Amino acid sequence: MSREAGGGFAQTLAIARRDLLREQRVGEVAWITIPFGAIAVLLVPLAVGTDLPTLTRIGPGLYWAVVLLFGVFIAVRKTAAETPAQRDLISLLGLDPVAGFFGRAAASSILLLGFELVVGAVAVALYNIDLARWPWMILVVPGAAIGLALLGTLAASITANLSTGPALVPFLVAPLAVPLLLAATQAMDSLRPGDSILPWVLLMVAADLALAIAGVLTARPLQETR
Amino acid sequence: MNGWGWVLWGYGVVAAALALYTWTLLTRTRAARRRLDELR
Amino acid sequence: MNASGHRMGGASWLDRAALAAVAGALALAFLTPPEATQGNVARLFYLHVPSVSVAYMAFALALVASVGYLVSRRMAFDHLAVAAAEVGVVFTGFTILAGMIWAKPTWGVYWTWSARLTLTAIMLFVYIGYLALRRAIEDPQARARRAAIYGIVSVVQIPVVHFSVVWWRDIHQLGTVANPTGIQMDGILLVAFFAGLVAFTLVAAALVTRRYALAVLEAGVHDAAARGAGALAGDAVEAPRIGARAGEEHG
Amino acid sequence: MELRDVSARIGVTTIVRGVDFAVEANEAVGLFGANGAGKTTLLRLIATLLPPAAGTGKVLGSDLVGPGRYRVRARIGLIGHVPSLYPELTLRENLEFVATVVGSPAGSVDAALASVGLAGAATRRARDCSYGMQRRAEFARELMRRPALLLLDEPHTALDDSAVAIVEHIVSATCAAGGGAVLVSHDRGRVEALTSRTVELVGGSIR
Repeated sequence: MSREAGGGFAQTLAIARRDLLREQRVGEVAWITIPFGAIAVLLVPLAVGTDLPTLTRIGPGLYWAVVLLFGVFIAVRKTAAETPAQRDLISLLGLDPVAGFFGRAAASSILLLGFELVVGAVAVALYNIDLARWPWMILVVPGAAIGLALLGTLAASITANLSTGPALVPFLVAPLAVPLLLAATQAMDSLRPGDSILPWVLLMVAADLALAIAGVLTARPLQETR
Repeated sequence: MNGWGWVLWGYGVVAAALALYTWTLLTRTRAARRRLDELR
Repeated sequence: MNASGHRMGGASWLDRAALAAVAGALALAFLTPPEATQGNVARLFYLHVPSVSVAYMAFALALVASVGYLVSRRMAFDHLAVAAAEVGVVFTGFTILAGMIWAKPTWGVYWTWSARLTLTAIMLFVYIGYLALRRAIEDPQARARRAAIYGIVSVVQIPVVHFSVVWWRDIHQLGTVANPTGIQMDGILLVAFFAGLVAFTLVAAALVTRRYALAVLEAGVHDAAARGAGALAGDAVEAPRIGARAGEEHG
Repeated sequence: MELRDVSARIGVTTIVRGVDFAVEANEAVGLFGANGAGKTTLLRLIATLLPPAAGTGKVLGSDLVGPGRYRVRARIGLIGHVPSLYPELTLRENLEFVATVVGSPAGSVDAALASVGLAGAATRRARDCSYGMQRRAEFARELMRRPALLLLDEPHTALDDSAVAIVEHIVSATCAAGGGAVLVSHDRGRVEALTSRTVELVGGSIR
């Protein structure tokens, strides 16, 4: 007997809800990844010196480097991993692979946004970062979260169930995250009056779109088990 | 070091790297052939 | 695939053509008059620029092969993809080595953060990642599929990487010294450059051919191992030999 | 569903070779074999989760490797011997997730859990449930999905005497609805009672 599978959007929500519930129960991002990012922001001045004007100048760049290098651990979190049996089940449920990809990326985006906000608050406080024209950050911060989540979700699927997967993902993600890093840091650099921030916001959007397209193109072959 | 020095240095490094890669390629090929012969 | 035909992989016509082209290109690179502004150091140009061109060609070939694999699921495409990607990594390495050795006498530093150099370094790491991913997967079909997917994801993202780096450099102009196109190229210099390009293309083709033959061999090893004795499921398991009673019950 | 001259490999190990195997509608077949004989692999092959190295096959009207397999997968139910529940989620959340993905009506979750006797454990996390309870919850999932082809790997493992009736119920319900079932087991007595015929997997072939 056959029934209609749930709609693509309902499936996307179901996957995102599943991932967020699993994270909520375990608290891997909240209690491990986010504090780790915060301590990275705290450690850097110990290495480069605690001269506040210097920190204010390089602070935004340090912040984004920490977000991209440590935020990627959200994509390989244990609570997003699936055992071979769970992958078999997902395949047999008739899940639309595109819905599965966007559902997992959506959950990671939300967690990454949380990571950015907490680590960002620490960075602003410790480095005395000036948030002039901060409303633009409403676009830049989620844009980076979405891009990194899409990229991390792709890399995590490609390395699913490999023994070296959790080590490979950050390495695979880092070079391809360059547009996100440049767009975010240059947007913050351009917060000075007179500089235009728009091209960098557009670059962020373009990077996110390219990754979403890559995810759609590769969703089906990525879902194949084996 | 004059200009020629840098040129020879650059060409030398690349030639050495190319030779090293070719050598590893031939070694790996020989090893794979031997393994295939063993299995047959 | 001439190389795979010979028992010990003797030199094929392609190998000989590549060697001859290299000899010709070297002669032109060393015997042409010094370039007007940079002098002899500019001869590194004939090494640096052809190798980056060949690296890009190899990565383009790897992309075509990846798409070919995903569409047709024929392992030949996967063999070609790994051959092209590995040779691309090697030539990207040459590019960076030659570029750094050229930069030191010209600008006084090994690394200049020019858009081109930065992009080449990023490309190097993208394809080292590709090779690292392949090493992590044992099953040939799974490896071919996942590697092809990563290849495609990278290529969708690389144009964005390219534009982002170029924009970033445009804003932070380092000045004209960091611009390698400042070289005056005409007449015999142009001939030397194209000779270098032809030579490197032939060398890369010869290497890809051999790497492809190696991939075919390795697949053969895998298949032969699969056909080998003792590789059938259940063969490794026999009835337990603890106590006589278990045997009696079955007997 | 039928397989013709099918072989499969995992890594360098040949799991099955030259297997011919068919299950008709309304039919339940028992599949026996020693430890490591390849029974589980054969089930994954039938479920289209593992592509065959050689040979052809059809499952629910679709070719084993053709694009139609993505469509028929939603009509295949597999209960493996490793539970596929998310340990962090409650039993109800696990089933609600499945219900949303497959588009089952709301309310079917609690009914399914009640039918396997787990109504009282619905809010317990899978991690805190015994292996037998997790197995029961997986049967509840397949009762809710009502697949046309049911593949059970060691269905009686860890089930208590009363829960064995669940296996009987789901197999007969699937066959009565025109579907088929394959039961992999070592429990010859119980499986022979449930199935119309049995086959044995020895040395990578069906006997």
